[in-house]
Amino acid sequence: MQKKFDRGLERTRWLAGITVFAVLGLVGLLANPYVISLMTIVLLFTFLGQSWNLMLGIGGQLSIGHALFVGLGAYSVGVLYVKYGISPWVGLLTGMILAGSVGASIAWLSFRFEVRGIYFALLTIAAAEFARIMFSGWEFVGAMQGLFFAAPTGGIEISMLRGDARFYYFVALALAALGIIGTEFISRSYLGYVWRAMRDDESAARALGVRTFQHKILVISLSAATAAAGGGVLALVQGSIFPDSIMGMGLSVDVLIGPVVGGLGTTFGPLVGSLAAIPLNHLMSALGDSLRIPGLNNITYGVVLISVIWFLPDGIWPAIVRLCKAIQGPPTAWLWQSRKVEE
Amino acid sequence: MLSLWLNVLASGILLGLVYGLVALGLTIIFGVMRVVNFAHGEMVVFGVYIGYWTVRLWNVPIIVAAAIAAVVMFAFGYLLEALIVKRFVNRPHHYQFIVFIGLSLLFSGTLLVAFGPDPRPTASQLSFQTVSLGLVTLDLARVQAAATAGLLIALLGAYLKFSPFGRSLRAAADNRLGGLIVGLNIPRVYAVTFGIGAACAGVAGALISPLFDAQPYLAVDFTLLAFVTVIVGGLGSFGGALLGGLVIGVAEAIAALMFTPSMKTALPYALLIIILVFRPRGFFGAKEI
Amino acid sequence: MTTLLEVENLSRSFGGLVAVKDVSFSLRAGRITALIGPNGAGKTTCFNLVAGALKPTSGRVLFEGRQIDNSPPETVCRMGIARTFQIVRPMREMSVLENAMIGAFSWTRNVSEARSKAYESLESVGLAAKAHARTDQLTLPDRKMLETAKALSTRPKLLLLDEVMAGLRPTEAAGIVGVLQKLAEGGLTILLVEHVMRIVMEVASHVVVLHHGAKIAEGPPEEVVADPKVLESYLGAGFHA
Amino acid sequence: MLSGALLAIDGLCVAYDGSCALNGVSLQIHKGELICVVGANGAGKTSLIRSISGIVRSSSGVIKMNGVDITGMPPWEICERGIAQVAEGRQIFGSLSVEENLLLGGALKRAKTGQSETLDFVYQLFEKLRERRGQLAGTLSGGEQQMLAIGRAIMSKPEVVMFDEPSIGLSPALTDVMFGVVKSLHEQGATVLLVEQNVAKSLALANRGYVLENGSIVLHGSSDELLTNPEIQRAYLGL
Repeated sequence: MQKKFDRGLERTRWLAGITVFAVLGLVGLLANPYVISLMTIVLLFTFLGQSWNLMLGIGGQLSIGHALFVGLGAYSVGVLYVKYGISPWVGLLTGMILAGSVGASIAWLSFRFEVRGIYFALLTIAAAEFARIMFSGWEFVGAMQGLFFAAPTGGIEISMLRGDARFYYFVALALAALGIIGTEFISRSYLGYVWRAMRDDESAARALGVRTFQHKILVISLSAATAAAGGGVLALVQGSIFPDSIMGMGLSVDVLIGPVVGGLGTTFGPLVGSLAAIPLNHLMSALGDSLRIPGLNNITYGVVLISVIWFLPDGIWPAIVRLCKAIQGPPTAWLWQSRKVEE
Repeated sequence: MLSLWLNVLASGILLGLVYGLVALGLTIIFGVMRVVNFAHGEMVVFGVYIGYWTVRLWNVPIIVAAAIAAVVMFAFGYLLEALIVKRFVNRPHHYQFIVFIGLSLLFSGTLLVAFGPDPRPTASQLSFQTVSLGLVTLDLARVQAAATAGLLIALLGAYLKFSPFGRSLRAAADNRLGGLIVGLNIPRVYAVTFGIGAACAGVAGALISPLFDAQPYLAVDFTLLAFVTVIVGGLGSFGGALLGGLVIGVAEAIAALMFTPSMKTALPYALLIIILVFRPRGFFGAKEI
Repeated sequence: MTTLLEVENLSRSFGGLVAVKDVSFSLRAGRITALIGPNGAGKTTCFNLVAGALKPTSGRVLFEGRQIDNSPPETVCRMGIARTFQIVRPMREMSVLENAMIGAFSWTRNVSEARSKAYESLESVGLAAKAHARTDQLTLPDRKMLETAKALSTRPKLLLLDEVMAGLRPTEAAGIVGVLQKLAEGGLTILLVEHVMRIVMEVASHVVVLHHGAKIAEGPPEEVVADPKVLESYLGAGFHA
Repeated sequence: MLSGALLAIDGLCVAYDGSCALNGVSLQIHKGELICVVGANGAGKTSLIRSISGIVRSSSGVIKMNGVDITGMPPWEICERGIAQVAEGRQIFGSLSVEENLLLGGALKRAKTGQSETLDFVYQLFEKLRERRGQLAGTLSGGEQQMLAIGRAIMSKPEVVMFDEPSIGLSPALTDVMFGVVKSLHEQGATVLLVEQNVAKSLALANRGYVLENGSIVLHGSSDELLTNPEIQRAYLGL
């Protein structure tokens, strides 16, 4: 009976996922340029949120310096492409390897003496800030003046990952889809089970034979590498890289808002959260600009974060799921029962 | 050459005392409540603005501005704890972090709305005065800030060590269950602790208002600086915060002399990473995290 | 019968306090041994020393002839020693089945293999019907059995149980006794740390009694319970009425 | 029966995420009595003490002190009403000095007057503590820490003192000393609730006793009745 229940749920999830992405695809084809550019950012931050979520929501390790990995990805793509004309594909790969190894080293440094929790989180920001300052002073990568990509010529070049805004929208969409499928895949594999066990109770997990030291390093480097991939694409979309915006504290906060607002550790949380938070932020900063009130978007973000943790501590997405279950609980239960009779 | 080095060292130590006061606020809050105040930098900046406005409106000495900052920020911290932070004290660390990130965005946004993004220099009477001690020449504002910070650190230390309330505070930090057993009013202890932490940050902010222009964007730097300071010294340790402040102050001053300005800001982080490699819990780190 | 585990002159102190002093015993394969003693006797410390959660101050622990007392808990588990925790600690956000699967990943990476092993473990403790429940929906005895099922999924040769019956009603405890007996009949070696003696009487074939960190008696349960030293440690001097 | 008692508990239930730790416990202590609650590990002894002192919230039931309902009060107000405890695991402040620990015990309003006399009394009771007054409490031996925990409870000038397994982890000689202390406190007029697993020793001291099993009181009677009751042996040894 339980197997069938799972299968029913499975079918609903697939249907929901496919519908969402079909709608997002239509948006890419039909929407106006403003919506396209906004949604590109939403989708990219969905992917970045996913990578952060992998680390905290599944692996149980808090990073508040994810900008480090995003920035490494962005600079790898930027430097190789702008300075040497090497394809961003190579840049993405380089960035992932680089960020993955940096993530692994930070994790190793920290967990070697079983330093965890707050110290680890503080170490992640310290590393990010250190990198930001170093990049700000490094002339070769443009220092504070930043790196600029040449404006796209108009045509779409898959091999060079260059194209117009719509092209990048679909790249971001593909990335977000890949993120969601990848997260689902990982949480169903043995890694997902082992990581969640480690997140919920580390010493109990160790007693069941989980080598938590290795797994923590693994989950952190995987998260770092995927964040770098997102950062590389973000740099291409924005057409420029500045150390303060791509490696700053602000970006680290932007990365975690989606999953926190949407739902920690859930597959769809980062998407839902980014969809809710990023347009709101854009709206508020536009409003702030027109009213000449510069801090309005900060205030809104702050209030949203506090209220979500206060009223919906597990995020919007789980609340939606609960609501759906409450509304259509009895009829679907009846549906499953009837199916049981058939089979 | 010697006098240059001595000057740099002395000004580093002076600023280090103020950093120590900032870090002390953070470390007291953490030691008692096991909460990391991510909005600590905003509280420093509140202090800087209090310094700026009191001096501008009433032309009072900085010491008076610092006293006003202490009172205002204590009340602010107390209320903030009793109204908001309280609800999140027993939640997992990542929830607390997110709440504090929210608070810090809220505060910096409010500062932006109220005062705009432009830096405001405080016109203190001391701004251009200096004192000379043999080879060393120091500006008076810095000396005064450091002296006041040093005095406050000593007073706070004595208060915690010898007063009945300081005893309760240390008891709550040592063993919360034990505190409940002897009948400590834990919520009140927590609110006062948070008030003291905020007041430390606010006073430090007012003291440095002649040295740093009041500006909302300063907050992030102060938060990070306080983090680095307490990690270097060891989270939750009184002496560690002071030592961390001095180390960071001196390191910054030396770096400013030897490297480019950007390297100066990077040095504390580099120092932090080096320390974490060799002494992962800082000089006086607390055992439990 | 062969000796599976040997504890030789084990001692452990915390600060100045000696929690376990100079304890030796051995576990024979295929039988249930109980480690008993009143509160604070050092049972749990002893248990944690065997399970690799604590390092001894002196003495050795040998499992199948190999020294294990310096190995971390995950290594000890992978060698074939599984343990439960006195305070039940299910992974909160995972279902009963998922909880039971984790242990299986110490020997396989195949999820469906782990799932069927988890079903098997749950079945052997009588929890298969609740496989898809959330862990906070379980009753206390069920949670204790889930702990055992989690441990069984690691395919242990030796199962260490830390007070699985503390806080249970006699009828509930009887159910667990049945489960343990069946596991032992299947060839599993079990070390049981227990405070309540009457349960031990029913299941254990060999009993080691600790008091104030030292071994005060060892032998078959009927003999041990008649030992005046043991009576005194439990009920206090002068209680022979 | 409820009216005359100093501390009266009626139908107390405590639950931790779904499972019941206490299930309808009722008991009374009269002024000047020494009663003991005996039970095995996990029977709910610590839950009983923590719910009386307000550290753990009860899900139902009433606790009255001197006729006043104290159920649901915060722990510091309950302490102020004269209920002190010597907790499981001692719960002393290891990084504070011995004297500071004692002063914290006496920080309540009710204990403010005559604090130095109470301190003197504690030091008379435990000479060891006077010798080590300046030393950090964490450096004391197990027995000394237990004495400190008792002294700290006395400092609050309580009407009722609750002891949660004072003999745990102590050597036989020290256990005797500890029971001697409990006895002498009682003889000096203190009302004592002693929670223990050492049945013989605690019943020997007590006027009355309760047997706690799986969160419920299963037996209740005078010490002599309980000492000869075969149920007790069954409950502990399974004979």
